[in-house]
Amino acid sequence: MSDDTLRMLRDSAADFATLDGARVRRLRGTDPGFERDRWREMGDMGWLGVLIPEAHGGLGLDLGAAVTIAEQLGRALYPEPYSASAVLATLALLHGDNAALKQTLLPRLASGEIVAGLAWQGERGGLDPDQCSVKLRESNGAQQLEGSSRFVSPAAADGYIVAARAAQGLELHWIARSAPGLACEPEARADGSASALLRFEAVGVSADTRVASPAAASAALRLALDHATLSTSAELFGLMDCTLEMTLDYLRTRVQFGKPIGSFQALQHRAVDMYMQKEMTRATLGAAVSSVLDPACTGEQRAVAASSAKARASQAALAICKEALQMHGAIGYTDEYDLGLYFNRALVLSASLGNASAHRSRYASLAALP
Amino acid sequence: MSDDTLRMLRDSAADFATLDGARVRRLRGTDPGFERDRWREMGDMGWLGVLIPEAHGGLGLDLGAAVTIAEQLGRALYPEPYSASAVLATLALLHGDNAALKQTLLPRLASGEIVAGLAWQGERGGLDPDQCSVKLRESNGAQQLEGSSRFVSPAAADGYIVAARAAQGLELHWIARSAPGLACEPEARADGSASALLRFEAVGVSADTRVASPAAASAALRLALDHATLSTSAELFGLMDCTLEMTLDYLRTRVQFGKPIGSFQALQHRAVDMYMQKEMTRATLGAAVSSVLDPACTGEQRAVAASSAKARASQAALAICKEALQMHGAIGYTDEYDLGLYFNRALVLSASLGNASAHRSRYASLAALP
Amino acid sequence: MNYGVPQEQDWDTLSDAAFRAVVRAEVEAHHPAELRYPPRRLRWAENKSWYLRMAAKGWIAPGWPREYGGMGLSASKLLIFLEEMERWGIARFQDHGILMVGPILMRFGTEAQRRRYLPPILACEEIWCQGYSEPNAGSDLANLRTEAKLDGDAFIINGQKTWTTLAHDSTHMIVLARTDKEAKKQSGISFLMLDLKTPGVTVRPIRDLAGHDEFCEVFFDNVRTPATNLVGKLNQGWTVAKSQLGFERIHIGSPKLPEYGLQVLLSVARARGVEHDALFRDRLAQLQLDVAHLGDIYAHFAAIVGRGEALGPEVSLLKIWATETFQRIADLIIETAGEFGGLTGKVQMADGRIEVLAPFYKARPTSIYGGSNEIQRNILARQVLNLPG
Amino acid sequence: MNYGVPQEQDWDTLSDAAFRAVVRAEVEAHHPAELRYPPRRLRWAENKSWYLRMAAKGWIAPGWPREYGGMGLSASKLLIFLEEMERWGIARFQDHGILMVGPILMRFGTEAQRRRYLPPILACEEIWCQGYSEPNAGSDLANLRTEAKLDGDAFIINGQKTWTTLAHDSTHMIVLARTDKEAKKQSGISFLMLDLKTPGVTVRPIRDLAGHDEFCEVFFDNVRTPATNLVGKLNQGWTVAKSQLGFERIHIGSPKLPEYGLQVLLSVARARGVEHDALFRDRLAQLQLDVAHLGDIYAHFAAIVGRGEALGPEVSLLKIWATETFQRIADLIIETAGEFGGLTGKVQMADGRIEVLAPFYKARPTSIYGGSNEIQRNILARQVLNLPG
Repeated sequence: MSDDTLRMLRDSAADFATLDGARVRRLRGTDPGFERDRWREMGDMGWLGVLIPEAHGGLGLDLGAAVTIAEQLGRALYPEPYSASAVLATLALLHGDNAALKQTLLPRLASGEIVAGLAWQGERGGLDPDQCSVKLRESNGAQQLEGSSRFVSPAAADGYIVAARAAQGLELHWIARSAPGLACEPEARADGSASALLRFEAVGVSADTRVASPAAASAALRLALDHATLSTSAELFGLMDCTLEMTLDYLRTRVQFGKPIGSFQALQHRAVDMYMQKEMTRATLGAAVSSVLDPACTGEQRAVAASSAKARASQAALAICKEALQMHGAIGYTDEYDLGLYFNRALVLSASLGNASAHRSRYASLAALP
Repeated sequence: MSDDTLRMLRDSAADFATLDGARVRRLRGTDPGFERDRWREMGDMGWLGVLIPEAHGGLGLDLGAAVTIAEQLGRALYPEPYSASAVLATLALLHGDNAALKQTLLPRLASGEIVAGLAWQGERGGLDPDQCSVKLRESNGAQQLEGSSRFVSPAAADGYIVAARAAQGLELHWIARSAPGLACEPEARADGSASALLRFEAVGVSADTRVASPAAASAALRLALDHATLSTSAELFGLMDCTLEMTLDYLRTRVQFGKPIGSFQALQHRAVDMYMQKEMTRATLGAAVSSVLDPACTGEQRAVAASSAKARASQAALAICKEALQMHGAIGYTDEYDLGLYFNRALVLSASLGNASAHRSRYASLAALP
Repeated sequence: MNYGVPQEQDWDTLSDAAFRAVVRAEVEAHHPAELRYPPRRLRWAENKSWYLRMAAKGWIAPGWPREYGGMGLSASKLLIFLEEMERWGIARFQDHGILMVGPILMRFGTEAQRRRYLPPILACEEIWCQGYSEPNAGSDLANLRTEAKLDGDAFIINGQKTWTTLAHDSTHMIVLARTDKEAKKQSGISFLMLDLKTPGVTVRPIRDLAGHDEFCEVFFDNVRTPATNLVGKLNQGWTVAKSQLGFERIHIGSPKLPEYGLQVLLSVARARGVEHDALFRDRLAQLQLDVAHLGDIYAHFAAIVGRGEALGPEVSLLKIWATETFQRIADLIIETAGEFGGLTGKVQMADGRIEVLAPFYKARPTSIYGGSNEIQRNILARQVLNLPG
Repeated sequence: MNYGVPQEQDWDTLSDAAFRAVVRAEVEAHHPAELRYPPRRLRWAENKSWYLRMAAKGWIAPGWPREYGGMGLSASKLLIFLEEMERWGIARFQDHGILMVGPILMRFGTEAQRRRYLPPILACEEIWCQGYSEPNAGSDLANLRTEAKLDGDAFIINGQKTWTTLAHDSTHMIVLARTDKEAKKQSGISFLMLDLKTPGVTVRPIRDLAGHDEFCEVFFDNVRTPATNLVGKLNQGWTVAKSQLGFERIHIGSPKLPEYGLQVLLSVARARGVEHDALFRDRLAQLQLDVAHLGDIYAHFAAIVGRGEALGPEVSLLKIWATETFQRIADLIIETAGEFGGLTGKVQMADGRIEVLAPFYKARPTSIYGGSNEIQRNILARQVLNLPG
């Protein structure tokens, strides 16, 4: 992918995706919590298909393109589930081994006709996909899913790719939202969006619904998760960059004791600490994406890169948002000021797909001792 | 003990013990690393006997008096081993059950004629006195000590009270420095003093040398350790108070960019953080001493109080000394400036009898969950 | 005269232990369990039953002298009273009338003002809020812009207050307003009492980022308040207001919120099954130490108040330590909660429901209101450490 | 002319990988093992054998152009060269001649100055130190007080420098001195070269609080240096000096010291038997991340240098992050060491000897020298974040 393509994508995403606080507030607590029209527009722009081969209606680009878009959407606080559907669910499908399903679903994902979620975590969360608590059972010759999965985003997808433990290992299945036996319990997130607790009772599956067989499922799932983790980190980067810029503007203009508060050295030095966290996030995210794009990158190296970036991004975003709030004082705590929107999104994204602590722990278990 | 007695003690200690940097520097790296004459003067002032009953030549006061003196000695960076000998070893002897040894040794400790150390830690340190690595063995009908003990302070004591594991439990024995089979290997500490690694090879003991039988040893040792931990915390408090005062003076007078550097808000706010750590240490040390002085205080409550105070004091002293160094810039890093003396003593005292981490861990194991 | 329920009991005749037992018995018997340790500030409709009961018993103003209708508690008994309330997790109501207006009128008010205003405060019929903060004068009262002009027998107030706690639950407000535009900084400000039903007053709740509306904006458009509602001298309002600031700082410095934070932290840790992990225990222990030491220094300052002495500027450290400790606890809650840290409201975790984010949200404004922690650090640097300006 | 060993090899003809192999082979074969990862700055007597060997090979000045006797490495090969040195734990010598004086003379010097001074630098016969800091002008060169007055064919220098690294190992010094007392701030300062054997120069090592003496004070009492030793224009010394400051900041920002700190940390943890404990691993992982991310951002700045572009003020963040990360590592070493954290020098721990306190002491001045971290934060606040002054 050329630098020009990347630049074009970034510019188009930046132009199209600007913060519309009224829209973000309006969509909070609604079902599905985002706009179908906007989603289709995103499809028209090609964003939803950046990771989908041209043969399936996508642009056939790579992670570099996906994080470029994710960063811009993070800036604009888009409630549309880009990382969840266009990266996480899409990649799980793409790296599965069901050509027919790819043929059917990928073009619809690329165009924005449908939204997909990935159900892989058990009721307690956690980073290990082998710990999923949905099981594949044989009952009277029919195969069925039993169990539950939590933190599924978006809550209101058209269908879910569900990780299930089968006798031979992990499988992935495509389950429509309307599938009999599937109950979807939305849980409110801090930013007004919802994730779902899905319960499966004798939900029928078959070779047709099988996105990935045990031969492919685990690898596809891990690849999709690492990529989505980096895409989420890019959203966090965009978000923290805007939060810092907004705070610097405030420091430059808000006057107390007859001087702009940004002239007070204690605040200046703390603003520098925010800036450093943001720049460290940028550097490590860039390095992680490069390392994942390297064809020689192993699955373990990819996991290290993803955990390294997400640990920093989650930590940095929360630190920056908290300081931004403190520096804004009372005004920042009100809902009508946009800062709170960034703050609440930071809470959601930093917890999603593993918080800083979880990724630090995964990093510790994978990285070599110095 | 009346407030007047305490005030008198504090004033006399404060008058007598002022920082003499030249003396502190001169004594570094020497054997024994402190002055016998000064030690006897401290005996004459009554300080070494505050915890010793009047019948044994002491003042018969309590921990409140001991920490008052320790704080002043901490301010003045006295290299004389007050907490090690006049608190730790003295209390182990006093709460042992050998009346004859008390009769012989306590008056000599009170007067400053002799200096004693307590050997209780194994070669790896740690806070559990039951883990001591000296053993009491029977060999041809004679009882002998075997093993080693480390971090014994002062290295050059006239004798050591040694914790040893016997068949019936812990015993404490008084071993003169010149005892056959005892080898004393000094190890240099950051402040120029030395602690000892003592090696015992068939060092003969008997009922006469037994400071405490298994019936009394463990309780005496634990009481002595908790008291010495608080006394060391008080030294740390005195030291950090002086370090902060010295730093504030520097901030008020040192001019950069045409202004005293203490007028820069970033430094002001950090100075406030130093001040808060210091005041928290004062408050928790005071509360810990009160709680230990309460006749209803159990051994476990005493341990919680001691760990709580030492964890705070060690942490606060290091934090304050590091910030003091940063604020002083180059000058503070030179040995001719007194700040380095405080800094190096803080390193030694914060590590001695358990550092912040060790006491936090003991606190966690003893304190109730909230 | 009688200002409220006649105070027949002389509490000083009870021992401290006996007094504590009386308070505890009352609390445990009658305080509604569902109101204990609320995750957010309660509205008047939610906790009025309890406080009306307290008012009817004559227990609503424990610190006021008996001649004014209070319980007339000594400093040590007052601490016991407050400790028992905190121990049981009883939330404050909108108690500025009790905590601020009453003491201020006793000290600076006229006898007519006391007769008019103290009885309805004691009866919880009139609820007071505090109008100090403004959009451009949060931590910096020198920038106060709300104006009051004397016009015949009334002051005409124009301007805006913000960050006003529970104004929508209040009937009255104490307003700091500029009455001399030439005077600098804190001089030229007057202390006025205002009935919020007066024409020209608009109260607008501010939805905060946690989705609550405990704070309000209050707008004044040619609002008339009788000249007799001036407390203290004209232009001397800062003297009146600051007489209660030390109390406010020691109140914000109480270990109550951090202790509530530790409770939530432990619930979350238990639900996640990590409460015995070495990593969690070490970090918990550090926070437990921070809270225990807060308790030690709080006791120190409370003892000063107990002796009837004035609090010095040192008390600012209490506010900083309490609020930042609470924030560190809230941070560890989020971190321990994992994916649950993104969910809002009461969350099903293991076999219980926990409001995971409540301490995190609640902790944020504590370092802003009551004089931001930056202001508190400035005060300590200048007034305690004597660092140059 | 030849300034040093003739540079016959054109390194650009080698692939990066081949070049790395050449350097690595040389280092692994010839660098004395006992000099790897020294816990303190080595003295010239200790590491001269290695550096004289490098000089004899013509490898002493990897970054200088070949026509001046350097290896003439491209930016990417220079990075490889430095990476291999760091990888093997090879300590710098007193290399201000190579790193600062050479590049400055190439850019600002006269041909006569280059002919006189470059050859002995390349031969390690003349060792240079840097005289910038003064007792009252550490981070603030506007306060520079050392004076130089032109008197016939020489400048007469009076004043004092301090914090001068290894002046007692040096034969020459670059001196910033005030030549115009009326001019403000950085103008009015000139850049002079000085032979330290000149009468009137006194070099006094400063014993530091770790007991080492790597820094010196240097006093000038009517010291004459030839007028031909002025580099650049009179009163334009700041322009000359600052041309190399970006390089200094990127050098201080290298991950080398934090990586050395992690090595010691892990040795201490192993000796204490806690290297696999969950608590230790979590704290280690945080520091590993801090160091890995330092590596990422260092690579970013190194790439800018590699492209031959100028470093902006952003590079200050590299210095802050590197030094404060190193300090956090040193803190954890002390904490992990327990009682061993009070012992100085090489300490017997388990079956090895570890200088436990060395990283702690070494980390302290890193946030002070080269422009204190406070100054770096001021630079970032003003020049990068555009916050008001």
